[in-house]
Amino acid sequence: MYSEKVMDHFENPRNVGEIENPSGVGTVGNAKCGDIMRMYLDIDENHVIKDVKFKTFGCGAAVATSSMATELVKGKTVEEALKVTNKAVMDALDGLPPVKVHCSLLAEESIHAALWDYAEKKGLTIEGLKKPKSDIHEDEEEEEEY
Amino acid sequence: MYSEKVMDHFENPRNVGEIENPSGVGTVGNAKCGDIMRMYLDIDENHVIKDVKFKTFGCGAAVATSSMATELVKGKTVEEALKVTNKAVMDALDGLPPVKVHCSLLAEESIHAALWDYAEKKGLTIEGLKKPKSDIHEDEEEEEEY
Amino acid sequence: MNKLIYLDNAATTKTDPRVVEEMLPYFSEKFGNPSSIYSFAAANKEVETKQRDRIAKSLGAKSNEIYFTAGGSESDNWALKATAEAYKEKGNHIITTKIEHHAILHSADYLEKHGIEVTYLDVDEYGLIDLDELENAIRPTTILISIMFANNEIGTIEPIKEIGEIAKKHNILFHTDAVQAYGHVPIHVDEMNIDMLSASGHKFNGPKGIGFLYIRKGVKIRSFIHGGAQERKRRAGTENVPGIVGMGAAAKLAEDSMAERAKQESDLRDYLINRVLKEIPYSRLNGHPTKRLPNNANFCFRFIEGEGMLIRLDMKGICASSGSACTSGSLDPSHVLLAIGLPHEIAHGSLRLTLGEDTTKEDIDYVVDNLKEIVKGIREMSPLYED
Amino acid sequence: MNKLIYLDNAATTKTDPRVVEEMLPYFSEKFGNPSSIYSFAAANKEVETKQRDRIAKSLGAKSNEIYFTAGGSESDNWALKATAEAYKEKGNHIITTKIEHHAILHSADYLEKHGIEVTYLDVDEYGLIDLDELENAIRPTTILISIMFANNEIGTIEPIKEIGEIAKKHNILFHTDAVQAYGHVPIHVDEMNIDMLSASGHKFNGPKGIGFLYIRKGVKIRSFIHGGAQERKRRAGTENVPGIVGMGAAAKLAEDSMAERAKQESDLRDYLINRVLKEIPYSRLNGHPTKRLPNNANFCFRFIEGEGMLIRLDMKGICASSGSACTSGSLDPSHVLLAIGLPHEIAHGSLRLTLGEDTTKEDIDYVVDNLKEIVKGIREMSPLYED
Ligand SMILES: Cc1ncc(COP(=O)(O)O)c(C=O)c1O
Ligand SMILES: Cc1ncc(COP(=O)(O)O)c(C=O)c1O
Ligand code: FES
Ligand code: FES
Repeated sequence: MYSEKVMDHFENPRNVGEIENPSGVGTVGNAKCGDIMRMYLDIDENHVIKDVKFKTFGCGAAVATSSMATELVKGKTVEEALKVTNKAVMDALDGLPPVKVHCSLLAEESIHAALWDYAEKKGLTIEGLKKPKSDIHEDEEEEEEY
Repeated sequence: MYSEKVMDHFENPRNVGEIENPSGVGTVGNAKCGDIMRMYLDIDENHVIKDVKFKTFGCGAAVATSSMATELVKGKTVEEALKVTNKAVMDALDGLPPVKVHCSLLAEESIHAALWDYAEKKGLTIEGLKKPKSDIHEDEEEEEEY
Repeated sequence: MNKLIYLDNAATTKTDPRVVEEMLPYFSEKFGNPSSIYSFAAANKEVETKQRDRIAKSLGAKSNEIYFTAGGSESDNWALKATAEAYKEKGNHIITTKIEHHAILHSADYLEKHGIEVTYLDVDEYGLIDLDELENAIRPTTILISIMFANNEIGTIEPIKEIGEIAKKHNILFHTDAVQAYGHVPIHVDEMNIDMLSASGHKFNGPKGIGFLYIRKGVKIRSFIHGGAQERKRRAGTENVPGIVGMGAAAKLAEDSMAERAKQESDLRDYLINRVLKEIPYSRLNGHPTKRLPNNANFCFRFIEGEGMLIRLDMKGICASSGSACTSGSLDPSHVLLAIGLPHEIAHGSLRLTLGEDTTKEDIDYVVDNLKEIVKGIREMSPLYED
Repeated sequence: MNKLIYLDNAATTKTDPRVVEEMLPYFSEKFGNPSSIYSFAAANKEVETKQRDRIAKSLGAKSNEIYFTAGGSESDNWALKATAEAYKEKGNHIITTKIEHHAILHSADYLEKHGIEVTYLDVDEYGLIDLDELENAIRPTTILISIMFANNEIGTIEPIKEIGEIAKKHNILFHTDAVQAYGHVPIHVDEMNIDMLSASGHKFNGPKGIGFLYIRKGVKIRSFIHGGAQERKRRAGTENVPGIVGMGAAAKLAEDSMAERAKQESDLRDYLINRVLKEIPYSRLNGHPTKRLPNNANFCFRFIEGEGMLIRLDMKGICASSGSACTSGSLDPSHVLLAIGLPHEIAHGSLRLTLGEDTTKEDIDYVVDNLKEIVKGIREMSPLYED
């Protein structure tokens, strides 16, 4: 059911771990599936993300999207990182099955949450960044479209 | 579904045909299945059935029971013939499937009808012989016993 | 008995050996449950999808509009009962015909006991419904028209496209029991405005115990068999993978050979019909002379009772039927033959011969030659017949 | 991937090659419709009866109490819905449990929407129902108790004989979903006072798409699938002869080898359980330690999410499951694990390993060795786990 890219990132996830004294940390979860993702960011004075690590309790897609998301934001500025949407993560993974779209939202939102934490700590306002919710899910209906 | 004896009598029915100027003729039918049986009897002065022929429009069991019935009554006295029940016919055929029991009733009743005709023509009363109905069927319910 | 001439393809068909070949690996090798996550089993999900595609293509449908069932009867029950349930807000009236298969008629009976009103359309002497009568039967509360594509006894093909147009015009769902037609005549669900369609694998050289219901996207019927999330949550039960593979393979074979097969079968059918009507006195053809399934011939012989004829044919190695297989054991004459206006005693003497791909002209000649003798023999025994 | 260790026999089993062997002639050679009158097909009726006898014998039932269906889900739907229908004069209350298969639970849901009241019994930490609670739940309007023989996830075997006694004492019908139990543990319908019992061919090395419902003589439920007169007029649809033959053959094989197989499987199961509990920290066994199916082991690992574990096992050629196959694709944790009192996040990390006849000690060692590594790896990635 998963693409080869997903399986690769699931099997060999990039950037697993923690950062000591991170510039920002964000944890989000999906109460429905019970999964949790945590992102650690190390951001330098030029607002460039120098390092990123993650820890995830979740399904294969959750692990793969976390891993891919870290790769996509690493080396980017905070403003650029903000533009890494769940859609971008999914595309980079050659797609996800419909029931797994919400997993990629966790990845997007955990990055946002970490950026928010960073902004708060620094007393910055990052344009376009909203306070993250801790429970992330799409407005998914029980799939009923016949 | 039929025994070998039934198949034999169906394949090679005994005594098919008509008797000219019979001593008695009886025709009965089953309105439900639409089948019809006719018996011709040739009875001598000693009340012995010298010859018997039948014609049947009906299922395999109807043909076989007619055939067997003719064999069973041939050479018998009228009184003896009266005792040839549908049960006797079935036994002689090694049994019939439950839905086919009514076919053997046609055989019994067509003999009775022919005997009644004989008795009427001769002005006799045969003990135990009742006026036959023309529509013969068991009191069969839609099989519902679970 | 050595000779075996199988002329009862409407009752069931031989599973094509190529179909069995395709099925075989799915019993003891690739036996995984398609709903499982590991690759060994998940591969079966793809195999299933491939069959869905094959079947969808043959109908001009989309793959996710095909739902696998255990056969034609389940598909028919599902279509009727679940529609009645799902559209009860809209109304409680269903229109069908007097000549449907019992899977429809007895489901309709059941629904009548549960507050549904059912109109059973009459048919003419050929078994065709009247389109005006159909349109007149429509009420504001009508939620479903269910009319069979082709009749299983007399082979008559109903005016499906025209029925579809009427259904569409009045915005009523149209289900067709195509168990006898699918794989034998061309069907296109869009061109014919069909919303639901039942089919059964074993009627087109696939395996028994598998069928499907086509449900057009947007039709809101729910499950008939509740449970697991199989078939997009609409039909529970571990998927019968070998059956699905077999039905898919058979659908493909049927589609590929349809035109050729129909030509060959209908030529032989007409040869059979002509010989019988010419050579056997007091015989008549039941069903429409041209609007009929390519492989179906159905006759009545006066003064003849069906069962005896069948047994004698069987003794000659000929497999044929009178009425439909699933009502044998019943004494009632066929409801279809009564509906086309035959009297009781004539309806009793019917014979259905349904040809297959393998049927030859020699087979037909053998059958007709024997049939002549048999009919003659039985008539000689009949108290109704005087010649 | 070369190695394949199949430990998901609760999802489905390999059709035994001897079973396939018995089925094969019924596809393309003896393909007749058993309801047909000619000898070619009528012989299949006898074959069917032989299978009915085999199955009846294995249950201590009578042959005409066995009704063939398309599988466990259909049997469950039939038992519940038709009982509610047939006994509505008597009452409208059904008792079942919280840990039933969805084929029961969703049928019960459906009935609740149609005026039936349903009591869902709780279970204890092992998944066992409480007999007093059952007895207290009985009302004058109770028409059916439906309690599964053995649970498909955690393997717990319910006190069936005792339940049967209670049902009998109160003159209430007792149905059991024995889909996981039939062919694996001894069942006797009279000794256990079972009135109806569901089973599914593919769970005991028979084919998919075939099952049966045992209905005790005297139980007056009618058809669920309406139509032809098959199965003593109680289940319409052309008989799936190869499926029936296959299920009969599998029933016979299962019965003959049951004692030996159960011993072998439960020894290996216990070896597996002991190694896992000893060698993997934060692991627990779900289900009852002894009152469980011989081939079932079910674990929870804290800080572990199930899907990831399954995928990693799959990469090692190990087929296992978490929850039941037919709910995969759903995000909800198992209703069974919640019912035995596990919190949401722990219920998520469950692993079901169900052994088969072919499973070896080497297989188990390979699985446990890999599982240790996998659990360790996933935990290292988990934000919940600190060691
Ligand atoms: C306990 C139980 N009941 C019912 C079923 C349904 O059986 P099937 O999927 O064969 O219809 C299953 C298995 O899926 C089961 O484990
Ligand atoms: C027109 C029609 N509908 C439905 C059915 C039922 O199909 P099945 O017996 O495969 O369930 C049949 C055949 O028996 C049929 O001919
Ligand atoms: S299922 Fe919850 S993150 Fe994938
Ligand atoms: S069925 Fe009527 S006489 Fe046999």
